[in-house]
Order: sequence, then structure tokens, then C-alpha cells
Amino acid sequence: MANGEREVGADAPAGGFVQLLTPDGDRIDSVTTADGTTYSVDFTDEEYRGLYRDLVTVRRLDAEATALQRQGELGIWASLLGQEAAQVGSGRALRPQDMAFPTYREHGVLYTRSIDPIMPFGLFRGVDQGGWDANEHRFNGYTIVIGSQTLHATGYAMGVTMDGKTGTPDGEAVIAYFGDGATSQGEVNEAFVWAGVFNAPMVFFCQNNQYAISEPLERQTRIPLYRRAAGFGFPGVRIDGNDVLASFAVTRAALDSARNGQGPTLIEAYTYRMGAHTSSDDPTRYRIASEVESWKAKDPISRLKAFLTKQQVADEAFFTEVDESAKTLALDLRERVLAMPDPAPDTMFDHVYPNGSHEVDAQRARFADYHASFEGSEH
Amino acid sequence: MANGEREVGADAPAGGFVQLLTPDGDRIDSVTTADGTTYSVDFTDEEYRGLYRDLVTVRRLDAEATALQRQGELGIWASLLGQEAAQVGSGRALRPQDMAFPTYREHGVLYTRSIDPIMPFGLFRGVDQGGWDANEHRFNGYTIVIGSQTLHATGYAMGVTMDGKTGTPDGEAVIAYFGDGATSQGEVNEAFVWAGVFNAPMVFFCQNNQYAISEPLERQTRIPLYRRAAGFGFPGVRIDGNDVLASFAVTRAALDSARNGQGPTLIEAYTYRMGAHTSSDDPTRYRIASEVESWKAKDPISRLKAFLTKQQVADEAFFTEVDESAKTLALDLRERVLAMPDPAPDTMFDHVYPNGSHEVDAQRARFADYHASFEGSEH
Amino acid sequence: MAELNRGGNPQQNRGETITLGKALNHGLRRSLEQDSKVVIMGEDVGKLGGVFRITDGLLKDFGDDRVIDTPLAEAGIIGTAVGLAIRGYRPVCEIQFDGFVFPAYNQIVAQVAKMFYRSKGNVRLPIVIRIPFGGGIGAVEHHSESPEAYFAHTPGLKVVTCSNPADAYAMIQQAITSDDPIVFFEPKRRYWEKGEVDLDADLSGAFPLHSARVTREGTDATLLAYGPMVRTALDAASAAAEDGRNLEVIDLRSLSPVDYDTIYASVRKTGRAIVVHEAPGNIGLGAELAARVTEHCFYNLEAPVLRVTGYDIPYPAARVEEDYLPDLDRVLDAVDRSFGW
Amino acid sequence: MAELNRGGNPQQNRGETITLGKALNHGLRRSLEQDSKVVIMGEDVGKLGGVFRITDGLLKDFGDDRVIDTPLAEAGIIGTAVGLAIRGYRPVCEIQFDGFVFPAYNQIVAQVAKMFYRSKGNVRLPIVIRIPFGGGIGAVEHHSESPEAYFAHTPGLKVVTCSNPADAYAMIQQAITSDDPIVFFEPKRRYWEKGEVDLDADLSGAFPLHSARVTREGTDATLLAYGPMVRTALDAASAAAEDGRNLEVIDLRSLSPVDYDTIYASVRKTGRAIVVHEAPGNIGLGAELAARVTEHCFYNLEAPVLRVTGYDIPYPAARVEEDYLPDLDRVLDAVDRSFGW
Ligand SMILES: Cc1ncc(C[n+]2csc(CCOP(=O)(O)OP(=O)(O)O)c2C)c(N)n1
Ligand SMILES: Cc1ncc(C[n+]2csc(CCOP(=O)(O)OP(=O)(O)O)c2C)c(N)n1
Ligand SMILES: [Mg+2]
Ligand SMILES: [Mg+2]
Repeated sequence: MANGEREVGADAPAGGFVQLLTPDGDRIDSVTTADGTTYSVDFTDEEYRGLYRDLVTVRRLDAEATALQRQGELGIWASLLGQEAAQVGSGRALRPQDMAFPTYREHGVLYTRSIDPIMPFGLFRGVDQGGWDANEHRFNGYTIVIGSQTLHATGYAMGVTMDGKTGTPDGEAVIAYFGDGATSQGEVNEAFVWAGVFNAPMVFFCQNNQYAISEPLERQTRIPLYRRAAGFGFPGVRIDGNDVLASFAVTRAALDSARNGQGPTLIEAYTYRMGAHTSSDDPTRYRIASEVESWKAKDPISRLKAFLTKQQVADEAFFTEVDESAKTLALDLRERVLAMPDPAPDTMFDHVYPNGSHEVDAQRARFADYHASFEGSEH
Repeated sequence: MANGEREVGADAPAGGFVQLLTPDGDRIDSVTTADGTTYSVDFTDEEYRGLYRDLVTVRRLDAEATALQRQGELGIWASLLGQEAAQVGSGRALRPQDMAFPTYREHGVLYTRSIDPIMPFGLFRGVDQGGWDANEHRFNGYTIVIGSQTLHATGYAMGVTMDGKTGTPDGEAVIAYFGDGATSQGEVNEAFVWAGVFNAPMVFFCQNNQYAISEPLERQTRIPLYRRAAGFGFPGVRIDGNDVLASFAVTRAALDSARNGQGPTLIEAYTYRMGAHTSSDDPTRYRIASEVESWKAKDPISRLKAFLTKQQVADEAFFTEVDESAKTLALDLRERVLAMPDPAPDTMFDHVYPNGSHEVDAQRARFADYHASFEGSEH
Repeated sequence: MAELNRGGNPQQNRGETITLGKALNHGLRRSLEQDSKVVIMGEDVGKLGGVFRITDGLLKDFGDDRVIDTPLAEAGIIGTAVGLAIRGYRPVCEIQFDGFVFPAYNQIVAQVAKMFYRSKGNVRLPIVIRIPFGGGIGAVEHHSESPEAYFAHTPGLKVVTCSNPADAYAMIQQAITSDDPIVFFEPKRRYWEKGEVDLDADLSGAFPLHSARVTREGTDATLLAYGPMVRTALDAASAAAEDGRNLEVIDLRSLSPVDYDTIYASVRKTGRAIVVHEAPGNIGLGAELAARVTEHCFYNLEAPVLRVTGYDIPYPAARVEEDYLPDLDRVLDAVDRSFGW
Repeated sequence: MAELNRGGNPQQNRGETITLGKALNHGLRRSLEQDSKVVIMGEDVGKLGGVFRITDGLLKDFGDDRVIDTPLAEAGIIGTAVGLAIRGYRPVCEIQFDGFVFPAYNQIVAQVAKMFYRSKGNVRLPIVIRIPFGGGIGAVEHHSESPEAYFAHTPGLKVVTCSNPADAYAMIQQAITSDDPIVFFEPKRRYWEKGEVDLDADLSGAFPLHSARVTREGTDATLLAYGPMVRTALDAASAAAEDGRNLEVIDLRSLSPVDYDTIYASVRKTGRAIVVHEAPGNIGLGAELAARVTEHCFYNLEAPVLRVTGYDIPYPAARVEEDYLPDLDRVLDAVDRSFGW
């Protein structure tokens, strides 16, 4: 099973990718890429089982959210189905001091940061727009405008350097998540410029799920995305995004390189969005069923399950218990989502300015007066 | 003198560049780059002399403009001093059907398109903002917002393809000029994305004159700029931007490749801005005299003169005649600039909308009434 | 391309009852048919037919040279449209949602708006920028904004919006035919509202693109609205009628330039004006309307021009958007305040 | 860093006569001294000291971690400033000229303005965006614009501008100290005008950042101006005084929010108001001021609020800009019109 030179799996796209676990659940001990970097993982059985639990849990929570949306309990949902390995692997690769800048789809990363999975549900339910403390969770707010967060991450990373928090193994590193579509945005390319020039301790983690809503990858690039980094003077690595081990190994190495002062890395996680873009989308309009089928064979969870089974690291009882506990979490999540209160209307005037504003105060007061005028009437 | 493999001149930056004429005026027959492309020129004596005349003329006209600005006759001037070879070489490489999108500094390219050099002086004098017909001259308006014209050029090039005007040797190609600083703009990188995806018949011609106003190249990139193209999936070539022959050869090849349907190329012309950024700038604040001195030794004109002399392609009489005729052109230009009338104030209301606007008409009428009210008074 | 040309049957010019979204789709189709230089470009406009299906079926019928799925970058969409326009094309660009137009703002404000001026009339950019705008659809952040003032304040751009299917059908074609660069706002929450549209009508007889329309005649006060708020204003007028107040409703249609003559004539008659829009009030369209009406109808006004607008806060979370958006009650409240002045 | 700290000599608090540009430079220096989290970033702000030399000498004294020459990309400047602010820094970003802010518009409008709201107050972005604005310096296109309405219309941003050296010195420090994201417009053609500035004055006694100032008291009409037009308004008031008209001049200073109480009090006294700004009139600050003043002083107004502004055209070529810009005569003409109403 050992394969010191293997980079291209049978299922790899042209140009290859780093894969440490095949779709059939076979381990590749380590992979050495063209630039001489060797990637491997060294997990205990406990840790392997932990990753499996993560994957199953984030998929189950995601399915619950999809169901909640269908039942009218969420305004919209952006599912991570199919991208669990990319997210869990990279999320687990973060060290506690690291900072993450997500898009709107990184529920799996969020979970690995030990954040209560309910945190983003206010946004999708429409009761708020996120509303958490980026620094407390070391996980920035969900960002909807495509690509903008890559600049925020880069600026934050410049601040890490200015604070003297790089150059040692316990330094800090920053990861920015974005999609294949985002790579076309000017702002993302400016982030590449900045990160290169300031040697920022950054990992750019691109989940290439093959689509930007309906548009296939070819609408964004004519070469593999990981090669974009070369144009800006830092390394780009493609990984099998459905392989949680590769995702962990390469992200960990890139983060450690960043925290050690070696500057940015671009990781392209080659994966697939198994579901719709969001609950508002109808993917049958733009892609064929057989494509989806072919990706099912590369499922991130079944390959890890196969591995755990073959290696006798886990048994049916374990798998059943994981499913059950994921289900419990999901049902708990459901209950708590249903219990989320609608905000009081006048809270919309909160938090417009840190120092407040007489204008906003006056409008809030008029709003209150106006509503008071209806009191007792049928309104 | 022949050197079939030579890419790196003694004066070349790390990574080399395509050079066909050394600073001492020695010809290199041809250069083959790492990707196997061979560049050479095959000029008649007449053509060599023509290039020399171009270089001297554009420098002389530029000097006249600098003088006019100092005398208060222009509001500002963006001098091309030092960049004559990059501009004349690439400009002469254009075929008549090709279209150019300049910045604010491409007076040399403009000249090679047989456009009356007075054309941009309205802009610099402040009597208009350019005001020419891009299509008539196959030379777009000067663009001041850094980088924006690269997207215009790319869109135009997409139109060339849509018109079926690529894929043959007499197809059309498009060239966009921009500076080293511009490479950091999101819009320029979006132009790279678009050109790659649509395989647009584009040449991106970057004059790396080492500075964006005061900021040296290191503020924009940590690797040579020509390598940016690799990140977007098309070739990037660096040339000795002070070598008019290399500029011609590489631009001609790139344009022909584009018109033949081979898609975009990025050319980095490695050169130096010998003067100030514009007449408003004071370069002594940010660069040292010795740097300027070292670039004087690489002057684009003196090397061609040395070559013409050594090869006995031209003699003193020729050089004197070129100087004289450039001077005549310059004096004629000066006279015509001085004769440029100030616009009538109410022309500021012209050309706001192709279909006009009652609002603008009403404001123009009020403006006229208001001014009429002063008639006879001292105002 | 000719396969769907509807020129064949002149008798068949009864109206069809279709949604506003479908009317736009028909209008785009007809523009593509009638001028081979018209191209549609944007994110997901091709195979998907746009996230609101406004370009549904157009890729199939006109091909990917005419209906272009672009890379995900708004500056790129508008910037390449500028180049295509210089080349002689008439690009119709779709911005997917109001809140995503800002990456293209530089191209729109510094290039699209100014190139005709800069070139002394030598370079025309007949570009239409379609933007679904406004709230009320329960969406997440950036999907419910009303950024029209940013464009209407910009000289060199014209800005229009439609409020009903018939106007949608005619106005999109008029905008595409116009040589002016036009920002075309589409009232996204009205996409599904139906109305009768004469699909065979010819543009020559259409109501002028930059004219306001008196949508309901009245004598007591003038409601000025546009886009999604026209329906709200009409509903308010109906409700007011029950209280014996006879309100005139004007659909501005053109936000830059505004057809002030129609407005002044109305306010001189009614003596009262109330502007309704979703955008934040501060320095919105309503401010300009109020200032102009006051200047031009100073002695006719019984009360100051009042404004019913979004508040000066970021667009709030979906669950409170109904409290943010002007509605019938807030309009009637303003009418009351006007009468009580 | 402490080497230039001026705390040493409390007796020395006489004013110094310096230019507005130099006052800003001193204010920035003092902010850098007083808070190690303050960083300055932008194009050419380092070695060159900025194209207007507003950051002159700061790189030398504070080092390149505090004064950062950035890549040439405005979205990048503001976007990385957002990240630095999340990290706890207080970035002061320079946009080189008004016309070059638009590539950053998306970051400013969709991120800087909204992150505090989006995060329910958990994430503060104490960012100052300095923009030299306005015309009158004979520059080429994009170097003379007045884009303030685009920002003042945006909830979540505060917008201020200064008109004289003393205000410049205090206000830039107040803006940097404020936790609100602030767009700070600098009247570029007044950079070289001199005035007395007490460089030792402490911010605690400073005039509040968001208050308007009655710069000249008068009784007959109120001139409302800001930034570069305050000088013009004062000159007009002096000229009017010769004709026996006693004009009050208010310097708005804060464009969002506007200090309306000061304005209403004045207009209630004078009964007439004229707004002066360089930006195009259509949906400019003047529209909002006119609408509000009319609503709040309806029965006090002897004439509608009049506006003297730039025309609704792109900023014209330098040789005609004097005809575009509001000047003393146009202001006096409006005053006459107000009195003749
Ligand atoms: C600036 C901007 N333009 C358009 C959109 C609308 N939009 C939301 S998601 C999306 C596609 C994103 O694709 P990708 O970057 O590949 O991420 P994915 O959703 O596939 O994870 C688009 C166009 C947006 N959010 N922001
Ligand atoms: C978007 C934008 N930002 C800032 C400026 C101000 N500016 C004018 S030229 C210039 C430097 C340009 O450098 P480079 O691209 O290398 O071109 P060069 O002038 O050296 O030829 C800057 C910052 C501008 N014109 N446009
Ligand atoms: Mg994607
Ligand atoms: Mg340069």
C-alpha cells in the first residue's frame, strides 16, 4: 500500500492531486509532490475514528438543515454535501491559535472549531445576519459577497506578522476559504498579490466543487486552479478534496509553513457539490445525472468507512453509535432552530454604528411611535 | 554575434529576457526561449533607420511636451523617456487592422500608428479629456484609471472572435498596455481570467518601468511579472524593454499568434522610467541617482545608433537629419499646442448622453442665461 | 434565430397575461432577434437561464456567442461589455443581485458613464445593465438592496425601472435600442406578478422610456413611486379612496432623468406629494424629488413633500424586513400627516 | 516613536500658522504616537509621503510596519484594512484621488459599512478612509470629483470633511479615535491654505466631530457648505455684507450624520437657506438638506431652499472647471434669487 511517489490516483484529474486515501478505502502512506514536499499523516486509531465521526456528523447536521429549509424553517440553505472531507480535514488541521475566514458554506469547518453548529442558523433562518464574534471563535463571519473575505484574511495575516506572531512553530496562521468561481474575482487575485508581497502567513483554501451555481469550471479557468499560485510566486497544491487525510495533511503542512514565516500557499481541494448550489437552485437544469453518479463513487465518508473496516479500526457497533449520536445532535439542532425567536422589529436599529447616531436613534423613536399608534387597533 | 540560444544578456535581470540588441549595439541573431519559441527580426537597412527615426522623434516630441508643461502650457505631462523602445517596437509590430488600448503614457505607440502626435495634447493641456475616435485610429482613448483598459481590450478582443476575425494570418489582434503597478489591480487579473477562458486574441503588454509612482516593483510582486501569465494558463515572455528589436519581434509573434486563434500572451517589457512619473512628481524623494545612471547605459536609442554606426547602416549626416526633422516636428507641435483654443465654457454640456437629456439641456440654458446676465458688467 | 420571430401573424395582437419576469424574457428575446449585435452576458444567464429565469431559453435559441455565461466577476462583466460596445456590440449585462453590483462600480461610474463624454461623442457605449433590486423576498444579506441612488447621482448614466409586465416588455427593448448607457432596475419581488402584455406591439408606439406615467388619477395628493413600490402606492390609493381621499399615483419609470413636468403638473393640482421608495431615505431619490418639487411648486404646496422610505440602516434580516419596507399603512400614515400639516 | 512626542512643554500652546495639509500631517503623526495600533496604508504614502505629502516624514519616524506602501489596488487597501481591523489595528487608508476610490467601493459599501451590523456589534472596524476630493486644481479626469453622496447615502458609514487647518488637525485625530468607520474627505484645493492650529490642544476639548459649526453669524439667509466650499461661502458672505446682506455661514463638517439641529435653528432665524457643494446637484447632499430643512422649517421658509452645485455632467476638462464649480458669484446669484422669490 505504501507508495512514496504516488501523486496521481486512478481517479485523479489530469495533472494529479495529493491523495492519501483512495475511493476504495486504501491508504497511501505518503505522497511526494513535484516540488519535493512529502505529505503523510500519522493518526492513532482514535483519531481516525474521530475524523469519521466528524464527517458523519457534519453531513447529518447538513441534512437536517436541508430538511428544515424544505419545511419552511430556513429561508435558504447552502449545503456542504460532498465537501465534508475538504472541510473536516482542513478544519482539523487548524491549530487553536489559527484564524479562519469562511464563505457561506463552511459549516464543516465551523464544526471542527468546536463551535455550536447552531451559530450560522440565525443567518439562514433570517433572524439575523450571522452575528457572532470572529475573534472569540477564531472564525470570521460568513461572507456572502464572493471572494471579499480573502482580502480580510490577508489583512488579518499581515497583522499576525506585525504582531510578531510568525516565525516560530507556535506562531499563528490564517486560512481563507473560497470556491472555484471566486478565483475569477479581482479581489481574490488582489489577495494573492498582497499575500505574496507581504509574505503573509496565509493558506488560501479553494474548494473546487466544479461549479459556480450553474457554471462549470471551464468558465473560470482553462488550467487547473492550483496553478494560479505560480503566477503570484507562492506554491499551489491540488488535493483530492474527498480525501480527509490529504486535506488534513496538506493543510497542516501549509499552515505550519505559514506560521513559520514561509508565506502563503494555495490549496485546491478537488471535490464535488453533490447537491444544489443552495436550496433555491435546480441543478438538473445544468448537469447530468451520470456526472453526479460518478462522483458518488468517490464519496468522502464511504472511503473512510471502508478503510476503518478493512483495518479493523472500527466495527458496526461504532458506525451505528456514530450515526445515532449524529442523529441526536441533529434532532437537538432542529429543536433549537425551531425555538429561535424572531427578533423584535426594532432591533433592526441596533448596531448600525459603534458610537451610535442621533439619526438612527431618531428613526428608531419614530418607528416606536408609529407602532404605538396602532396599539389597540387591529393592526 | 549569432547566438541561437541566448536569452540572458549580461545586463539581464535574474530569469533573463529576450534581447536582440545589446546595450553596446551588438545584434543577437535570434533567441530561443525555454518554451522553444525562437524570436528574430529581419529588417532592411531602411527599416532599421526607420526605427531609429521613430525612437528619436518620439523622444524629441516628449521632450517638447515636458518643456511645454514647465512653461505652463500643459497642466501635466506623463513622459515616456526611457520607454521609447518598448513602445516603438511593439507599436510597429501592430498590423493596420489591430487595435490598441493605451494607458496615459503611450505617446510612442500612438506615433507609430501614424496618428498626429498632437492628438493627446488636449487632455494634458486641459482643453478636453482626449476626445478622439477609438475605432477610427484603432487606438483607444487614454485611460487614467489604472488597469481598466485591460478589460476593455479583452471585451473588444472577444468581439473580434465573435466577428469571425481570428484564425487566419490576416485576422485581427488586440494589444493592451499597462504598467507594473497595474498588475496588482483586480481588474487586470480579471482581464487575464477572461482572456484565458475566452481564448481572446489579446496581447497584454506590460511596461515594467520599475516604479508605480514612488513604489518599486517589490511592492507589486515577489516574482518577475511575466510569470503571472502562467497562473492563468497562457504564455508570458519577458523582453529587454530597451531593445526595440526584441520589442518588435516578440510583440509581432504574440499578435500573430493571437490573430491565428492561439489566444493571449503576456509580454513584460523590462525597462526604466528615466524621468519623473509625471511632471507633478519628484523622483529624488524615492530613488537614487546611481540607479538612474546605471540605466542610462542601457539607453534604447544609443544602442541602436551604435548598431547603425558599426554596421554602417547610417552615418552622421543621417543622424543629424533625423535630429533636425524631429526638431522641426517638435517645433510644429509646440506651435500647434500653443494655438489650441480654450473650449467655450458651455461645451462642457456637450456629449453627456448620445440621446441627450432634458435635464442637461435645461442646465445648459440656465448657464447661458446666468452668463448673459453679466453681459456688459465687469464680470 | 428567425425561428421564433413573431412577425408572421399581424392579426394576432391580443395581449397575453404573463408575469413581469416572463415579459422581460420576451423583451430580451425580441431584442436578440431584431439586432444581431445584441448580446446577453452575466453569471448563470446561459444554461440556467439566470437565477430568476429571466434569460430562460435564450442560450438554446441564440447560441453561446449571443448569450454568454461569464466568469464570476462583475467588473469583468461590465469591463468586457465596454470593449464589446466599442467593437459595435450592444451588451445587455445581468448583475445577479443588487448587492453584487459593487465590484463593477468602478467600471460603471468611471468608464461606462464617462466614455461618451471623454471621447467627445466619438465612442458610444449602448450598454444595458440589468439589476434585480429591492427586498421583500425573504433573502439573506446583499440580496434585497435598492442601490438606485448611487447610479442616478452619476452623470452619464440613465436609470430606469419598471413596475408591471407591459412596461417591462417595452422598456427593456427601448433600453436596448437606446444608445445611452442604461442601468435597468428590475423589481424582483414583482417578477411573479401578472399583467397583460401585447407581445406584438411595436416599439414605435410605446410610451417614451424616460416619461413618468400617471398610473392613477386623483386630486387630493400625489404619490410618487417607482419599481416595486408602485403596487404599494396603488394599494394605498385604493385604501385611501375608501376614506374618501382621492390620490394620484405617478410611476416615475425613469429615475435619471426624472420626468419632472408630469410631477409638477400633478403636485400643482393636488398641493401635496409623498414619495415612496425602499432605499434608505438619506440622500435617496426622495430627497431630490422633494427638493425639486418644493422649488418648483413652492406656492402650491400645502405641506412639505413627505417621504416614506427604508430606514438609514443596512438592509435588515429577512424576518424583520416587512417592518423595514414601506407598506400600505406607512404610506397612508404619511398621507394623514400631509393632510394634518 | 516617542522622539517626536510633544508632551514635554505645556507652556508652549500658542497656535502655529500652518497649511491644512501640514495640519493633517501633524494630526496623523500624533495619532501614530498615541496609539500603537494606528497604521497608515495606501499608495505612495511611505517614501514619497503621499502625492500631496500629507504623510510626509511618517515612514521615517514610525517604520514600515506603521506606514505601509501598498500594492496598487484600492480594493486590496480597504479589504486588507478590514482584516487588520479585525485583528485589532486601526487602519488609516489613503485613497490617492477621489476618482480612484471606486475599485474599493465594494469593500467599503458591502464590508466596511456592514460588518458591525452583520456581527451584531461583535466586530468593530475603526477604519478611516482619507480621500482628497474636489476640483479647482487644474487636473486631468478623475482627479477632481466629489463623490461624497455615494458614501453619505450608505448606512453604516460616517462621513466628515474639514475646511480649515485647525479642524483638519482635530478632526483627523477624532476620526482615528472613533470606533466608527469614517470616510474622511480632504478639500484638496485647500491643502495649501494656512490657518492657526494649536498643536498641543488635547482632543477632549475639541469641537465634536459630528457637529456643524456656525462659522459666520448672520440674520438674513443661511449658507450651508462643507469642505472646499466653506471658503467660497465665507467670501460670498463678505461680499454680501457690502450690499448690506447679513449671511450666516454653516460649515457642516459632518456629512453623515448631519447636525440638523444647528441648521434648523439657523434657518428658523433667517428664513432662507442656500446649499453650496461641488458635486453634481442631482441627488447630492443638497437635495437631502433641502428636503429636511423644508420639512422641519416649512412655515419659516420665505423661499425654497436653493442649491448651488456642480452641474449634472461628468467633471469637465480643467480649462472650463472654473465655470463648473460654484463660485462667489453663483452663490450671490442664488442669494438674490432667494430674496426675489
Ligand atoms: C460578488 C458576488 N457575485 C455574485 C454572487 C452570487 N453568487 C452566490 S454563490 C455564487 C457562486 C459561487 O461559486 P463558487 O465560488 O464556486 O462557490 P460555491 O458556491 O460553489 O461553493 C454566486 C455567483 C455573490 N454572492 N457575490
Ligand atoms: C485606480 C487608480 N489608482 C490610483 C491611480 C493614481 N496613479 C496614477 S499612475 C499610478 C502609478 C501607475 O504605475 P504603473 O502601473 O507602473 O504605470 P507607470 O505610470 O509606471 O507607467 C498611480 C498610482 C490611478 N490613476 N488609478
Ligand atoms: Mg464552486
Ligand atoms: Mg510603472
